[in-house]
Amino acid sequence: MKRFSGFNLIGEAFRSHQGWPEHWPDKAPKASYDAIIVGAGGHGLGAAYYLAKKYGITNVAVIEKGWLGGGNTGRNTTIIRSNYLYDESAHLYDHAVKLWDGLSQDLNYNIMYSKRGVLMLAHNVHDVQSFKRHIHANRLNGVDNEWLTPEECKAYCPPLDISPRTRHPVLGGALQRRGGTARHDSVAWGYARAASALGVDIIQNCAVTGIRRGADGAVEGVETERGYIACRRVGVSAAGSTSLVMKMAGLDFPLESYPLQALVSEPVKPIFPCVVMSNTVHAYMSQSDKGELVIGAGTDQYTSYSQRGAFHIVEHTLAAICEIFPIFTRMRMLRTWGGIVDVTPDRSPILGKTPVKGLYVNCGWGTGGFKATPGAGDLLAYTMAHDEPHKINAPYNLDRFRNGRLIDEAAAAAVAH
Amino acid sequence: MLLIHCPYCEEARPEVEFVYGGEAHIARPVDPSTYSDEQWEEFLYIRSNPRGRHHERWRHTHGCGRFFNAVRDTVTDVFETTYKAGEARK
Amino acid sequence: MSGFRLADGGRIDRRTKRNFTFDGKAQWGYAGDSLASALLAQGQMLFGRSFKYHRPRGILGAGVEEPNALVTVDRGPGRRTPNLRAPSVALHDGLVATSQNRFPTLKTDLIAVNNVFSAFFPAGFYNKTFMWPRAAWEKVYEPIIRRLAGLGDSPTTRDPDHYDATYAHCETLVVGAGPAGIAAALEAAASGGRVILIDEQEEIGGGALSDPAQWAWLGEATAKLAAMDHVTILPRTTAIGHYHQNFVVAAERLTDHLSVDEAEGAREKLWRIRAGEVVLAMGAIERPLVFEGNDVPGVMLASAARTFALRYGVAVGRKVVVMAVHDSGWRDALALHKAGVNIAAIVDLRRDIAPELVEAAREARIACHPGYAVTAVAGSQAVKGATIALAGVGKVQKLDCDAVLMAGGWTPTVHLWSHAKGSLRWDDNWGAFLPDKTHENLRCVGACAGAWDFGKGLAGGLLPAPKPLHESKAFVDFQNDVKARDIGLAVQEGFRSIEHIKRYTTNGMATDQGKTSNLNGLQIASGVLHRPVTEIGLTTFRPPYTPQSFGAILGHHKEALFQPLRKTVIDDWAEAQGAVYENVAQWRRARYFPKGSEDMDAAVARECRTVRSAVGVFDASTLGKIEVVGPDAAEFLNRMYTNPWKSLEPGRCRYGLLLGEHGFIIDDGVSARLAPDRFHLTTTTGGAARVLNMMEDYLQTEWSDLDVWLTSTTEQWAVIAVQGPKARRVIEPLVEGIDLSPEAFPHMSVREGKICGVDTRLFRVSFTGELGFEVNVPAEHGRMVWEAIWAEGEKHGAAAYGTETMHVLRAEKGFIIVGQDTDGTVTPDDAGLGWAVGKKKPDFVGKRSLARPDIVAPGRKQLVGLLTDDPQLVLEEGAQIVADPNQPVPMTMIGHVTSSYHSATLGRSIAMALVAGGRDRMGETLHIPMPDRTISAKVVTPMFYDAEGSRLNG
Amino acid sequence: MVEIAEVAVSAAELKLGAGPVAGAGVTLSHAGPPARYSLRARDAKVLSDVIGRALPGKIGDQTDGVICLGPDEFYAILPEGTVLPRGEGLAVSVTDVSSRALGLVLEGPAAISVLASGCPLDLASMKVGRATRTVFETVEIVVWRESEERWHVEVWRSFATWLWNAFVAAMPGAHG
Repeated sequence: MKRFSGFNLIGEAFRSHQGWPEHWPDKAPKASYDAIIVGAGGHGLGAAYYLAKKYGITNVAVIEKGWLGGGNTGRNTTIIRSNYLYDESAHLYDHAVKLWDGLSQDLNYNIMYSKRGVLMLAHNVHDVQSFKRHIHANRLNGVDNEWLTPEECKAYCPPLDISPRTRHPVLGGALQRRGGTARHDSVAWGYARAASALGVDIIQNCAVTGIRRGADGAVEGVETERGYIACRRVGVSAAGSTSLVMKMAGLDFPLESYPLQALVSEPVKPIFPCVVMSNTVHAYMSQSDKGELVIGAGTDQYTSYSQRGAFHIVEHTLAAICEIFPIFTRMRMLRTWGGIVDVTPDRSPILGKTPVKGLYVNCGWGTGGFKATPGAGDLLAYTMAHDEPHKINAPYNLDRFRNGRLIDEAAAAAVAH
Repeated sequence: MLLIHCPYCEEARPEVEFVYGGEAHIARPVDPSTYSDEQWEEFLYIRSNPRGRHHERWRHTHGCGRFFNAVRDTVTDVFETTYKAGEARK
Repeated sequence: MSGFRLADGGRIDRRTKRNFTFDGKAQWGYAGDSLASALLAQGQMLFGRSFKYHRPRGILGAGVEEPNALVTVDRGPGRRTPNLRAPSVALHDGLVATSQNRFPTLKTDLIAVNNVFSAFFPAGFYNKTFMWPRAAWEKVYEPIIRRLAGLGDSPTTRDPDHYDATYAHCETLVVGAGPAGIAAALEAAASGGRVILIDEQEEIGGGALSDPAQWAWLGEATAKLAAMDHVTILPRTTAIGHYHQNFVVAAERLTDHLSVDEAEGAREKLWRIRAGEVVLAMGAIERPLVFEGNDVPGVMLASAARTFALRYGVAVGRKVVVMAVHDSGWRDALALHKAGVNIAAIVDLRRDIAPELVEAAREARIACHPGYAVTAVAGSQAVKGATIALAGVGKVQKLDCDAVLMAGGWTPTVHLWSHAKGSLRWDDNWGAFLPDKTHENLRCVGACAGAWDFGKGLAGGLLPAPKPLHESKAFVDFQNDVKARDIGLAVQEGFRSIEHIKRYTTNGMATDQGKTSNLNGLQIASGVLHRPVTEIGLTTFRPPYTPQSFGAILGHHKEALFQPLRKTVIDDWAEAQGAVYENVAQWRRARYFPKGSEDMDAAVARECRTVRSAVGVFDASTLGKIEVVGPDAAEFLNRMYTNPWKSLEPGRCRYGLLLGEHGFIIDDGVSARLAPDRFHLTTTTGGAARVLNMMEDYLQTEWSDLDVWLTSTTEQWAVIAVQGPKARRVIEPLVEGIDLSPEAFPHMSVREGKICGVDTRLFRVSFTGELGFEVNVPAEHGRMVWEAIWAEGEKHGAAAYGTETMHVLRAEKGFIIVGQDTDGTVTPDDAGLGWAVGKKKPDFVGKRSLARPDIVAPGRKQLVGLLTDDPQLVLEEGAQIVADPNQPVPMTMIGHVTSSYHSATLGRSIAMALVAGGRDRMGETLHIPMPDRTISAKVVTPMFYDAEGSRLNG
Repeated sequence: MVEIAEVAVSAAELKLGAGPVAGAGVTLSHAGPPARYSLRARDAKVLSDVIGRALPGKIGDQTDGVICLGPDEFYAILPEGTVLPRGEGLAVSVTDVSSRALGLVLEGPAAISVLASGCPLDLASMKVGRATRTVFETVEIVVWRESEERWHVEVWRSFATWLWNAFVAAMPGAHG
């Protein structure tokens, strides 16, 4: 691996950059591996990297049906935060945020983690109560999250309309300063390059078609479009396609896949300094380094693998954006796209062992998987290396749907009255 | 916006009149107390989530108000058919 | 020729001058001009600066494919729009346009220094550096990059314009009103069905607008269509996307082509069209060629030069060279020549060119250079000449010229086809993808279907050159400054999928979304990889076809009409009394009624004291209400709610607790049995719709044998709560036909009768612990009855109270608020409501889940009361509770405060909390660590006032 | 520098208009205060006998102000003061909802265009006399085409202010 640095960049400039090698060599699958990761998104590539880097398992393949980073990794709005309510969630997401910090240096790849702050707006008394509950819990968990008055919100994000006459007046906000964004493609590429340098084979355009299990029920290997690969440790990190892969191993999963849309505006000069989320108005926005306003839209109501959503979702999203940021009605929508998000009954992930020996799973991240990328990768790697979950991901088991120990962050913010 | 044929109204109507109701043909047991924890988990949470033909429920909430079933291809989102609640799986 | 304006020709109105400014300088053009044609006519070649290197750029195309000439148009305060394409901006009097992405001026841009160092900024450079020192990325590098990036400036204040929207339906929708689209519309119209014909340009005609020979036909066809009632013609309307089942969304620009004085009404209109059949006639876009110097202002598409000359009467140069690899370049050159443009030479990489084209060029005395390619263009801010070489590498010639036209073949516009998930097939002749199969009732006609004769040509856009690719400065994506060599670098660095190449180089990701760069990028990648184009793939087209304003998309949903705000019939009265409101679900509710200079605490304390000592009046109209009617009504409720309902006598009320099938509390409310087969249910304000939908679900799909029906009556009834020891005295004079005596009308009962002469369902219920009534009257009488009660109440010292006082009063009694004291993870037992669960009932919704292992396990969080050691300290709602305040972070939290108030009645603070094993901790002291101190509080039963319930009877 | 001008009219300040509003080719007004009933039955015949009125046979049909909304659901818009028997003990539900909704009337050649600004149905294909429940943007309504150019819209009371103003906003852009 040729090191990336400003020095090398300047050096290469004098020979027209002809010395840069491939980020990751294209590999044909070997007959067997010590571990296989199904799905080359940020989570799967991260798992491969940490298996090799932290847990000493380097004979690893990442198998991807399309091109790496082409699923939700390359389709999300890149929000990073960890100010979750429950201990289980706060520990899980903060584990990731700690890894985000320094990830560029760790991977020798600038993934552009930008701690510009994530501001969540409270629009009614219930929001205020709920956010305060988060802030107090976060503080005692060692996770930063602070309350801002409407005026402080406005100072932090000037395009915000804090007039009390709006339909949903801003009553304050919860700010996590360590929250922010990172460059999604770079995360996938950085992990792929670093994993590859440690000996991991990255095999694209190779769909898994079956999971072979031995007489004892344990995993023996995977069937792929490019032949059978023997392996006794298979980690599935396939997001919206997880149900399908799990069925190959004979497992039915508590998952449903929904279309989720996002969109960007044309680029403009810096106008929007942070990430703002408003659950009540249903608006999520940041501005990319390129200058595009990056806007998360909602999920459609029905399950689908079409990567295509309905237009009225976009209508409602932009109405919401312009309600809280009224300066943007003349901005123009440049591109919309859709992803497939896998959602569990409690909207928290499943990360750990499965009833099949040697088969591990990382799925169910819903609309919030990007922020967890380094943490999910590390914890999946840990679980595969030890055949036991780490204490951080132990609560994210499948049993919780049977015994009722759900981790339902959304329910905790439930509105009734 | 999908166009959904309501089997009660016998008309194709815009999606915004409808509310999706999840996977179809998952009947609540007559006596849930006889279900084991595993069976109850399956009833509550396990879903087929197929890529392709999906049996699902919709309610024509802002129309005739009725729940009905549909078969839709989850790759193309094209409806194969819709039929009244209580009719056999198609 | 005056300036670059041709002596005649074009569809402009030469009698009507239009004055405008560009970068502050006065300019003029004619009615019918675009901003681009008017400026070109004045000899302006430099229009903008590129995104990354700030290179000087001119016009490339004459339509929406334009990547370079982006301008900001300012129509007055709040009406600034960045990033508009100059060729698509219709000229009007008073237009104020400015160039973008330059500092300080378009001509002298200091940031163009980036261009000098462009070797250091190849594709993906930012991944390779800016990592040291660690903190510098956010503090130094990123802010600089952000300031350099971006194009125009965002608006900075509220947009005073408004936007319109509509749904539309037709049998045939034709997108694109060129000759093929017009023909399709005429054909469809003949069958009598409704036809909508839309086109993005100022007038319909498409390519025919640049071909005077077709104008007579175009005029007739347009008139014929316009005369038909069932045909709707929408110019200035862009089909932005095709969605499921022929739902096509389009945006119509209504006023931007008019001067500010003329503009009236909505700025844009969103058309949401459902069509039986969609005919796509979106034409094709010419491809540029990729050669050194192809981005110098004055190098443009041949088709653009043709449009400027024949539609706008503007020559793009005085001495024009055409670089073609396609017959269409020759045709355009000949048409330009005929229109009076001086074509100096036609250069064509091909040696084998249709003889009739060569012959025609000779006749026009145009020099022809078959087998040659342009290898360099002289000039930086304008073309000053071109170098051509035989096959790009051989014999060299210099050509004197001030414009170079590129004819690289045509790319059919298959965007909407692709939105519809229609498949595409590669066509070697076109060197492009053509529509193949679709499951929609959708077809393509004309050029976008590949059914148009542009002649023949080569497919690849990269011209042979003397320099190797990695040294070339030939551009592929002009706006994003992607060079052919960047694509080579991406491939060298291991990016092989076109999606990777696109994302690594940003090719095709500019505001034109690759309309002129995608195919060239793909072809170059294919060449470098030595693999066929079809193996590298095509990036997916996504809506919108061209960028569209947020305003158009949100339509009416702006400002006051963003979302409905629901108000009760008593809301006006509260407003007149100076009520302070809070939003609850879609409603606004009076939170408290301050008198004089009272703040919330003072007002609430007074309201509370008044209710406890005299009487208070409260608008409870927003509570959800459902009428449950039918012989099986009691059976149905028995299955839905946790507690038994069958034994409830008519005339009596019961508290109902509703669980989800997961066993957690989702709603509650007091309901009444009016008759054996009729119940009046209440739900929480926010839960009304959800509860009704849930009940309908069970009724229709699980228990369809039950004869019972549900009707929402939330808005049928205004509800006035009269609570306090004097409540009976207040309503007594107003009520007819109901015996209000405690014996005849006990707590938790309901009577029907009259109040103030109108029908009422009078509940004797209490959410305050005081003697209380809830007066239900038909909504239109609500205000009248409220005022009558208020007038009576004032005689007894009544106060109107709001939701905040309601919350305090119920907390004093330990009554829960679903959603505040419960959060979707709380069971009846957790909430201390085990008494409301029918132990003998074999089943109810959620019952089975209550037997799950974790639900029956010890240590669950349970609702308790908290009394702070310091009685004047009011805990913060949401504050977390610990057993050991001295432990290190992360602390073990055992619960949180759900409700907390100062109780004026008790003269101290009270709180409710969910605490792990809470009911076993009675009397224990727990700790609430706050940022500045730790508060201690004792666990108590959540019942702070009148535990024996004696006050219920007044 | 961002300086956001105050919104001219806020959602809370919207008022429900009292009298008719006339635009080009369309007038918006209030329908009289009729009696309204939600009628349900497993067997329409039993219901018909209870209330002593004929019921329309198919969803979307309307007879003398009684609209068939669903397979077992009817919505009656009857003269003010009409009282229907409740049919106690029978497998029917007769519920007075007179106060639940308000009736708005759009009349004139451009009325259909005002309604189409937010209603996704193909209104031009709706026959005179037919009625249905549907939506106007996000708000549920019942639309009854009383005549070629007269549309009666029922909307729950608390949404009427928003709907009235949305109709008024759509009037300038409407066409006949």
